[in-house]
Amino acid sequence: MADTTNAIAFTEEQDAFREVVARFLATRAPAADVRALVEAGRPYDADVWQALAQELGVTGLHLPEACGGGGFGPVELGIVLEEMGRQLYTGPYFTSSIMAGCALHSADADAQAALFPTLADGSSIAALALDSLSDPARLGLSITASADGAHLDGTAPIVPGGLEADVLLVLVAADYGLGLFRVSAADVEISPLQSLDPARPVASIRFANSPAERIGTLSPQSVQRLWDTLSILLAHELVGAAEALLYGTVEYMEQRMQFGRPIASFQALKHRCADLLMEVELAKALAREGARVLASDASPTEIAHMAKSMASDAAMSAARAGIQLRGGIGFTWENDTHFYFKRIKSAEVLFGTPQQHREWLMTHLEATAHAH
Amino acid sequence: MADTTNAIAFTEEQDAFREVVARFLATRAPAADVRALVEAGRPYDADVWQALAQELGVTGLHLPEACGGGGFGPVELGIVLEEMGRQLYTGPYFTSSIMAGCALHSADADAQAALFPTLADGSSIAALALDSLSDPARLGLSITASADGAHLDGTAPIVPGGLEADVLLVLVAADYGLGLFRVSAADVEISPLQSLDPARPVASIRFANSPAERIGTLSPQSVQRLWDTLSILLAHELVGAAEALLYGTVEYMEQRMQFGRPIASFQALKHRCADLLMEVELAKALAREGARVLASDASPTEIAHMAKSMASDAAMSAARAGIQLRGGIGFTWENDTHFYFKRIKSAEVLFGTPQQHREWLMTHLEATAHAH
Amino acid sequence: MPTEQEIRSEVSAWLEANWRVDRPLREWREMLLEARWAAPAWPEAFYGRGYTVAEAGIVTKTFRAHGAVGAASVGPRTLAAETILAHGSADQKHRHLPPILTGQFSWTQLFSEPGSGSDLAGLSTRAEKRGEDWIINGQKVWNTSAHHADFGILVARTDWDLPKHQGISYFLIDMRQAGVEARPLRQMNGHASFNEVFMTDAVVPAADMLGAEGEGWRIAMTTLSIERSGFGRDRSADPLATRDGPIYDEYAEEVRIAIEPYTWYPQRAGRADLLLDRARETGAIANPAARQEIAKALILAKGAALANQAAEAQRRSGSNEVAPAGSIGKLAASTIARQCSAAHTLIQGDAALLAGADDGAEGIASEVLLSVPAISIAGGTDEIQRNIVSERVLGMPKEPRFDTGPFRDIPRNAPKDS
Amino acid sequence: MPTEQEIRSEVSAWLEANWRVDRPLREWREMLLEARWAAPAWPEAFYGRGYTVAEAGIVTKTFRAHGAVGAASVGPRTLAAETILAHGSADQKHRHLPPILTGQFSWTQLFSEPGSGSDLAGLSTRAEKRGEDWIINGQKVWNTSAHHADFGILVARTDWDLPKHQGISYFLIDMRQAGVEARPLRQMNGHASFNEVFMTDAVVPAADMLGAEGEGWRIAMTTLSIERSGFGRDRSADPLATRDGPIYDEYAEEVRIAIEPYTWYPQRAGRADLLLDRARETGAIANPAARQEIAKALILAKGAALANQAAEAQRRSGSNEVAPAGSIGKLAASTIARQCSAAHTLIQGDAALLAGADDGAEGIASEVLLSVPAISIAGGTDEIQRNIVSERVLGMPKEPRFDTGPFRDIPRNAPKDS
Repeated sequence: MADTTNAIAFTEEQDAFREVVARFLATRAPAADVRALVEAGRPYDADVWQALAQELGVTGLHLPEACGGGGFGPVELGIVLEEMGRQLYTGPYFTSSIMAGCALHSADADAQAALFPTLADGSSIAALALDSLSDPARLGLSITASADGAHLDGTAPIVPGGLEADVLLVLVAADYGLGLFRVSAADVEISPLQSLDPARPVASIRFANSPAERIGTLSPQSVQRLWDTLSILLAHELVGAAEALLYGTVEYMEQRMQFGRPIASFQALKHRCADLLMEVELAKALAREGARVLASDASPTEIAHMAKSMASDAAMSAARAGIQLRGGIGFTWENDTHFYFKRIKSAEVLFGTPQQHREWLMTHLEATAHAH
Repeated sequence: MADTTNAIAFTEEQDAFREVVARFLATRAPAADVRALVEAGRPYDADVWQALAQELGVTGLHLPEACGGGGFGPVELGIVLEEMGRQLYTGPYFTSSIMAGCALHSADADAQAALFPTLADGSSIAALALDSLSDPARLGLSITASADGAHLDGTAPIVPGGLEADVLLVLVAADYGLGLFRVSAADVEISPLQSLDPARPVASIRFANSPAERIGTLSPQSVQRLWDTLSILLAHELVGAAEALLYGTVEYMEQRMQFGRPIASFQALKHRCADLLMEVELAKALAREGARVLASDASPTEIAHMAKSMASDAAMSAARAGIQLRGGIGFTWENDTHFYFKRIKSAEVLFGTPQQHREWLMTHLEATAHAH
Repeated sequence: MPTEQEIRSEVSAWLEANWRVDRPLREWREMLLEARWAAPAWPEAFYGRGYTVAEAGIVTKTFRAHGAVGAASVGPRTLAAETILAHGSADQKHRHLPPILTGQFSWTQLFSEPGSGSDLAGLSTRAEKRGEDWIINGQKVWNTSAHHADFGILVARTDWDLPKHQGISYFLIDMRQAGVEARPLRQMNGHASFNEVFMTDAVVPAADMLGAEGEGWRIAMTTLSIERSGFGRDRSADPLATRDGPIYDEYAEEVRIAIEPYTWYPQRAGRADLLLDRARETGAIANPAARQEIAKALILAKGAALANQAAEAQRRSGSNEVAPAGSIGKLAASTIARQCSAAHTLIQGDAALLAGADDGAEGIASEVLLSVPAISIAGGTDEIQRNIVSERVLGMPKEPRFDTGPFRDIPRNAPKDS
Repeated sequence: MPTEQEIRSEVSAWLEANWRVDRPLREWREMLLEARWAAPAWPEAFYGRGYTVAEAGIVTKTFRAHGAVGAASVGPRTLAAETILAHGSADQKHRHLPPILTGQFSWTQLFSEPGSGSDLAGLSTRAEKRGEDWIINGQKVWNTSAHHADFGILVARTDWDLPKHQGISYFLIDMRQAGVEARPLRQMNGHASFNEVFMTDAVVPAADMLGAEGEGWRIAMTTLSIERSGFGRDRSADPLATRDGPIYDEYAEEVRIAIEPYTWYPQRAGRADLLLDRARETGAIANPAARQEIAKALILAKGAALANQAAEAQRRSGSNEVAPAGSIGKLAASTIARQCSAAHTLIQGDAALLAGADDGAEGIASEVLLSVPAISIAGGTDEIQRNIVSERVLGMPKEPRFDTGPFRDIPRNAPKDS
């Protein structure tokens, strides 16, 4: 199992890994292909997914080596997600490998042994069916388990990646905590929803006496850690998207002539880009620190709130600038910018808005201050 | 008694009145004189004050004609305050004529007959000693009246204009509502405080068995109306200050050469000024609407919250821009800009911050929605 | 000068004698034209009565009171009509104005190009004289209703050696010809309100150059000032269009086609009007952070409305105080829309991940989120408005220009391959 | 090359033999100079040992471990010393460097002028040759510690017919002469951290021009890059200064004078560190709006600190990824300070009307409110930083220049009358 270093700089191996992932995505799943996939109604390219699993081994990057995973840590996951954010990857990586994969860390050993290998080799796609996407305190309240725990009833109204999944992980509130259940996608009613982010499909999932197996329990601490983890990793995706927008926009501005000069030479526009770079750099530093803290023994809660709120705000600034600085063309369907905008807008709410994370941060700081 | 029109445009008389006030202040009490007054430790020029009372008749502008006042309304008061804001008038107009004068509208007829004439002719200066400057719900809680109502105890910790006043009006919470008391400045302990805004001195006032006379009672509705009125009138002062800053800064930028061109020709700086003008114009429109609503039968609460929060935010933008766009010189004591900054910063909190007014606005909108 | 009463009586008498809901729309419009009620503010020599704007307003009001349909006026056709009236030859007016007023032909505006957006005068559509015709090659974009239009008002470059503003001419182009292709242009919000128009050896007879060669920029300024003043911008559904009767049905169809491109405009403005109700529905009204954002939006919207009223009042009263309007209002509209979008996001909560009818707000909230970016671009970007405000209202110096001299020497965008 | 251990042993041995707290400071510094411990990174020819930065660091650490005072180094004197070392003649180095190291003479920097702030090269202080002297006339501003200084590093214009950057020369000026007057410059926060310096027929001997005539801009760039790299920016009180003993008292006084101008710098940076505690004290911690503003400030501050660490780490590791630092950090610092000021206002509540000790926060909160505007100006305005970031980091094109050609023809500010 590879070392995840806690140093602020990436190791040479990590730099090289990023290079490989970046090159793969730029070649096999570039942002320029998103429009064609969306227009074709295909969420993603199955060959690319298989290659991600087999050639790059990133689908199980963070899963135990014993289960066919890579045994890597959050820093490497962060690298993958930054690059996927940059290319706006449309496949179920975030929903299956990350959301479901991280939830499975709270599953019992048998379930892990059964599910990790199929997630790692890309043969199975999972989804985490949460009934609240923006408030961990409301998780599991609208789904109930039968007395024997063998059936579920209720609804997860918005499930990212729900359409693509063959296996569902479900959180259900009970007196013992949050139960983690496994349900086959064949046993539930999955209804596609119109996704604001067409590059990340969502569905509603209804459980009606659906056969289920309870595979674990999440304590309040595990729920918080799961939420922190997902927030930090989503922040990486947002940072990657923001960087792609920023540098892509600057490139466009250097080409675009108006009034006899490239629009990149207009001071007001230059200054907007400079401010944006500052925002993005801070967001990147926070997200990456989040991954390092996840890899350490320290609590990731404080940095998770910081990283998600700043990454969301910075990425939204980048998305707005990306459209505005392109003028009319930035608002057209034929230009890629709006796909970034939609990813970022939808991620703004996922796992909590920047405002929620700031409020949670204050609550956390007060709680830890009183604990001392 | 002159008509206060409810039309959105000023009348010719009102335009002419503004002209007179503006010319008077620009000649007799210009912003350029503030530094000298502050350095001399003189809050204001007594001759100018007398002239405001006798020549212009603005000290009693809104007081009844029968009591030596002008019988004018909030629109004319707004005109005076915009112009005073523009020149950063340092005298006790806002604290005596406006704060105390408006509170006296809730006094009984005898007290009004006794106090209005001396306020109108400038011979007496009053101050409204509030024990909370930013939350009407906390008014009068730290001052108590003796059982017979003839003496007061307690503290008003920050009283704008408290040093200059010879008579104090005090709000005291009681079971019958908020009692309005008159106290002679000779009977209290007045301690000067360091004011953030050196052009508006403040003091703490301690009542220790101080002889007092109860001259009226404020219902919750009258308190709200008083607060709304003061908020709207302060918004006018802020708008005047913001306009003076904006146009003064643009003028400076047109003179100031760097890199062989006036800095007013740099696009990023031009755009900042354009955005600022937009903010200031909206703030001005809200403040002026506030004065018109005060002059009508409608409730001023909604517009008061809007006007104060927008005026405060716009003026703060103007103050920041005024310093920043002047560069180092804008941060020096010898330049006038900081006096505007300090007035605006201190007014940001007075009668509630923009955040408080926005929260109050929502509460008000919900209350009126449910009342329908 | 007729009095208000005289006008009202004359119109009423004529409508009582002639208005019938079972008349075909075209026949009715021909009668309007003949009776000079189609455009009473136009000169007597050209279909009008030389009425003042106020007098013409009385005619319109009287028509409305009778429930009578007037001349065709919705959409870009009015821009064309007013420009032709101002700059056209007698022949051009006689050929083009009647079919505009009767609604026989609809028009589109062919000004912006992919390579010249904010910098409209940087256009590079080419018009070359060949015999008695002008041959047009180039691409236009943001052309409202171009796929329905019979004619277009077009600016194209006739001289590449003159400075940019001087080499432009103005044409009236027949859209129904092989050399003109209009393609719908889909936007990020899913609507296709505009077209791209490709002109490949398209032909304009010399008789349809408006004004003289090289006068195109000056004439385009007329069109743009008409557009800015709000003429031809009636984007709300006319209540007449919902009445029962054959002529109303024909009229409703005409209006429907003309206003279709504008259906999402209320959403791009942010829908401040929905914030409170939606927040009550979703419960976000109890969220302090959402309350701040909602309040900010409401305050900006109220401030902008009041500032606009104040500017109007000042214009009317001729007060001395400068009334900065137009561009400031447009900047405010962008600010309001962005603030609304921020508030709607918080109000939506989880549902902000959803689009269309699934968003729990009949698709309106999600359309706000996806349409707001347009408001700070369309009709002149915020950046251009800030230039205008700082230079024309605040009197700050213009930036130095880099696009003087012969147009062919000015660095410009390569034409898009397509 | 000596090893770390060898250096440490040699220094320790020397200190054990020589360091005494009852020695007069000047005498001690002369000994340091003689023994070449005053500036071990300088070349052997000039008071040093040619040590690397790392080796010199070991010397400093060993001094600290012994509680021994080193050469004078706080304040602008180090800028002068390093610049003279880089560009001075042997004579200049021998005359000026020893009294800097011993602390005998202190220095100030005479660069900015009222008429040239962001545009430093637009300076118009005049230096004219008269016999063997240069006669200086003009005004400088933002001169730290000028009223205490014995000498100044000065840039002045020696040729008005050359382009602006080429007509500037660099001088070492004696501040203790009749033609030089330093006046404290009071700021809006009440502090007077800087001076204005008026030079009226002030004299600099030809031997004190640094470098050749016209090389002033190039040499000033050296000074500025030393300044930016943080040299001479040690603004924290030295722990040695608080120790007991005669030499420590002398040293404490030297440090006190040198760092006095910087006492309010923590406040101009916004004091993010105080937000939580102050909010708990005033109860604002329970106010949702204040919580949002406090959280924003904490997040920005943490993000900036981490981004700075990451940039440092990249510089050290020589990674390929571009590490945009300096100017981005400065922009972030301004943003953080403004955000802190907004949060402190909400935290203060009514007390935001008060200044000084009356503010309930020992004057710190109100000083934050009144000092924060400086951070986006001092040391290069935010606007200049944004130019730098967009051009040097993002590679965007520079704006065209309007200040080429002979300096006398460039439009510039009239000198301030005073």
